[in-house]
Amino acid sequence: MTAVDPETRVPDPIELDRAEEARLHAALGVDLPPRPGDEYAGFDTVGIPDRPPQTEREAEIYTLDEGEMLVNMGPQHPSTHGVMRLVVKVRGEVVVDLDPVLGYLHRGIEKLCENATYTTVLTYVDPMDYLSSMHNEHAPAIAFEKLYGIRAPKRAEYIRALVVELNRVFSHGLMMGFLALDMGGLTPILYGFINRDETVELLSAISGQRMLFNFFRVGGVNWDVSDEFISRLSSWRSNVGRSIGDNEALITENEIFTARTKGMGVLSGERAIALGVSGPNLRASGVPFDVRKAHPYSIYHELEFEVITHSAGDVYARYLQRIAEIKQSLHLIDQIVDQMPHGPVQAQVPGIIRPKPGRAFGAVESPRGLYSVYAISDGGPNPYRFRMRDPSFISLQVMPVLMPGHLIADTMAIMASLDPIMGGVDK
Amino acid sequence: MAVTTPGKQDPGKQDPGKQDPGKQRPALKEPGHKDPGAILTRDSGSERALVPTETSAPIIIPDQATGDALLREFGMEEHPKGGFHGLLEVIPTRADWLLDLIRANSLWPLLSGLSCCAIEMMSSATSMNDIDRFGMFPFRASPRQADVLIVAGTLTTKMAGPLVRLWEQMPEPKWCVAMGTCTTSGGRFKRSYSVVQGVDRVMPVDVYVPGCPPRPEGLIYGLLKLQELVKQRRGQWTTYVDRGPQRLAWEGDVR
Amino acid sequence: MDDLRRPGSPASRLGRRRALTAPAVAGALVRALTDRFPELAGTLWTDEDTVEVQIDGARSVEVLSRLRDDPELHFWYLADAAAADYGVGEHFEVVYHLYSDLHPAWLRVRARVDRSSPHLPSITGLWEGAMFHEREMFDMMGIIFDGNRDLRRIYMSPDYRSFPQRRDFLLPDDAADSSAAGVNPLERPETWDLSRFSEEVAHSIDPILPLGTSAMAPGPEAAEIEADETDADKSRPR
Amino acid sequence: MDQTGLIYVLGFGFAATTFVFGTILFSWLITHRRRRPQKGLPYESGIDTIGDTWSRFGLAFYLYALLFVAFDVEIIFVYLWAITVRTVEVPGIVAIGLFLAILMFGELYAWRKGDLRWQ
Repeated sequence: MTAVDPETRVPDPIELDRAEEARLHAALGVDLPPRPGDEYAGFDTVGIPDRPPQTEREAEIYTLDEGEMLVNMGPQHPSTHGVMRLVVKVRGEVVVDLDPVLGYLHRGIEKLCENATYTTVLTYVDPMDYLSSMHNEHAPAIAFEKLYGIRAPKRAEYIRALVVELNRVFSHGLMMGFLALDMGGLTPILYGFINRDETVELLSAISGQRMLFNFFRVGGVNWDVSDEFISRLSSWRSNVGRSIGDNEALITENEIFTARTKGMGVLSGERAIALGVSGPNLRASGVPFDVRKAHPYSIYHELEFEVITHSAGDVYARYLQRIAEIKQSLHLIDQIVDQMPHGPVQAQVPGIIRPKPGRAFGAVESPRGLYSVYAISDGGPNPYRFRMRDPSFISLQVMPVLMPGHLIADTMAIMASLDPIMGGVDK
Repeated sequence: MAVTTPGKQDPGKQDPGKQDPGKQRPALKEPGHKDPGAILTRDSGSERALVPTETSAPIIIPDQATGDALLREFGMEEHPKGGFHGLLEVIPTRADWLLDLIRANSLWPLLSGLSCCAIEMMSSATSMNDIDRFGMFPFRASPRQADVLIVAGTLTTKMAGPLVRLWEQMPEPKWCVAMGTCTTSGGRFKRSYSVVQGVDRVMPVDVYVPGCPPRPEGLIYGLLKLQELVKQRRGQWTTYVDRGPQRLAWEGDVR
Repeated sequence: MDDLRRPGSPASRLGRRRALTAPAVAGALVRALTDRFPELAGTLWTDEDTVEVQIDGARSVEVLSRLRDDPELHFWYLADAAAADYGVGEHFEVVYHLYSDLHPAWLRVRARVDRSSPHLPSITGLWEGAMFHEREMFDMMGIIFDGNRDLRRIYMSPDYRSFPQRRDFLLPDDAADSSAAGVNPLERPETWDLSRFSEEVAHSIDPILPLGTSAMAPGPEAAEIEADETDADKSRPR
Repeated sequence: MDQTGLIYVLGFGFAATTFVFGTILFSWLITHRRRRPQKGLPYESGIDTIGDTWSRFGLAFYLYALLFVAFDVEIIFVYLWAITVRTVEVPGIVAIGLFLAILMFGELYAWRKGDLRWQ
């Protein structure tokens, strides 16, 4: 038998980590923090530690009165769009109160970005809102170009707008599928994924990746548009209406769908503004705030499109809003392909850029709302501070406002209409 | 209306923060810098000194010995050895020789996606590239009915406890597929303060699928490899109990 | 009003000159700000599409409420609230970005918070949506917002004691290029213990490592670890 | 005495019990038993449950349960009628029609009273 002979001490990664930690503390001239004792915890305590509630809101949620029960719609749940945990206070089937517990996918992207060069930061932000990676890269690209004082050439701006709108199309298409899936409909998600896979094949033809594209650079984009891509784009454009149309035909007039979504989770315009909601959810409540019109970036001031709003502000209005935005994006894509000029796609930028000390704020309209980046540079190769505002994170605050009073099954419809992506929520 | 041209800041009122944060970059970066002791040990109000690598609530993954202690406490045994069970233990192992063939062709994955790889996992489950052809279709929502745990996405320290709980609650025999480089070794988030640098630090993994995210075809290739693995290990029951390069005894903040 | 372009930005040399996307003439906003808040005129600074103002932390609620309720300014949307740490001996800073449809520029309000007692009045009174912003800033930076009903950690586990985004919170590789980096049971075949598998199964599990080869030789000595000469170092590109 | 009826009943009883307990025994024999402390814990999406579940449930559950039991028992009689529909042509239909009408009346009453709306 080939047993590893016992006397060689095979270094165990954990001891090595501890050795490295000791070296780190020695470097800082601090003694090691005491390690918590290994008191036996057969049942690993992952729930709510039974300590007194620290804040008013926590006390309000975790005190139960008659007939109420706390249920965990926990990190592993069929329809929480990732690893979000909702501690739901339930009386019978009716939701009384709700506490979203986040952080199960917190990867510390902002801290990692502070140790990465400006180009690497564009790869760190990809897995944030992983259904709209192009938008994730667009905001930092704008911010860093402001910091570095450079502008992408015209053709690069057109390619950026093209891939960003393609990304918006399949992201909204998936939202329609997830909304129906969370309410039990299995077929629309298949049509949603057909549309997504076709669009993603197209985007991988230009950027080489299916999801986390890493396609933007400071001062332009990575690849030029080949004419093979243009032919595939026109064929895609002709039959994208089919899968989106199939989904619409399935869901929009379905009376079960309308019965469960009309008048559900009504969000008024002022309340949406106060809660920081942005994007399609805000426009579905009647507030015409679209960053592409409010602060035109890239080439959106040259393209003709209008801001569509619905007034009802319920789940059905948010669904219709996304369908309208898909059609809007297709209209934009047609204009972009017609007006795309010739020229370089990448400005002259050194490998590692060292922008002058300063601050920049880059905001884009992502499928989930206002996605903005606030970057501080200190002249060094890495950003001194890199802050990302994720729209789905801020619009999650709507849930404790909308969901109480509805049945548990309806909370899933309301959350699916908000369409949060946990990668962005937990950064 | 004497509007000081906002562009130019008269140096007099330049506050340090705006002037040139670069120069304030602390010299902390270089190892062996002794100065920060003042910050770290100063007792700032109610909190203890700010020690950089604070450990969070220890995610104590129950290891073999402590688990057995609890079982004995309830008078149970993990493997009822000898006596009536000993004799009958032959039947399950011989039956496995045949049942593993059936299990290989109906590996039901657990519906648990962590991050971006979950979208590619869903894409592999939908009609474009379909894992239903290989018998893996119904993504069971509860671990009680799942055979395979596809860890699709970045495992963070806060999610490590629940994920191990899900893994422990799946009935034997069970397999684990680590999908994506973040899952396999921390990948893109190497050395992050809250990412588990590799799922095999908390649970045994059978198949590693590289890629960030791996294409659906890549995941399907990994699952086919898992089928081969199941067929090869037919009847090797001992390989399910403690296997693979795993760390079961684990405590403290999962770096 | 002269053109409020970025002072001395190298944009003119690199890349093509084009009309600014957002008209930078924020003159109306700058005028309104200077006569509403005369004491802030000194700290006023502008970019191609942002106007920046610095205030002391204590006044943040008063300034922001006036910015929001003043009909001429009318900054009704809180776009972003971020915290920035300017170094171990330096101060914190909470940066609010506001949007108004009357003015074509973002307004950036930088509130200064000193490091010894990082307290700031909470603005959840003005915008209910600032709750998650503030919970994240408390969780990541340790800035305590007085008046916030629900100041708990939002990302890290509830009893995590340090604040990850402060300058003095070092990522593992900051202080030393640790030899343990990349050391992981998977990446070091010699740490695999294949002894409990039967012969043919062990072989099938690890075809790339034929059994009995030198790789199964004893791992690096403990002494070698101290001298930082482990395989991890050799295998990692310098 | 004609034994065939008895044989049928005994045969059916035997088949039912052997099938039920046979499968349980077979699965007990076949599977491996690996008891771990965490396996017995309640599954709630990977998190410990909070508080105990012995709380008073709403009335709506009870009313739904009542309606279900009523219609469940009714199925037994309808099934018997369905088997013998050939022999009892018209009087059978009248009888089962009356029976169903009474039950539907109960259902209508519950519906009008608003029990079906989930409060």
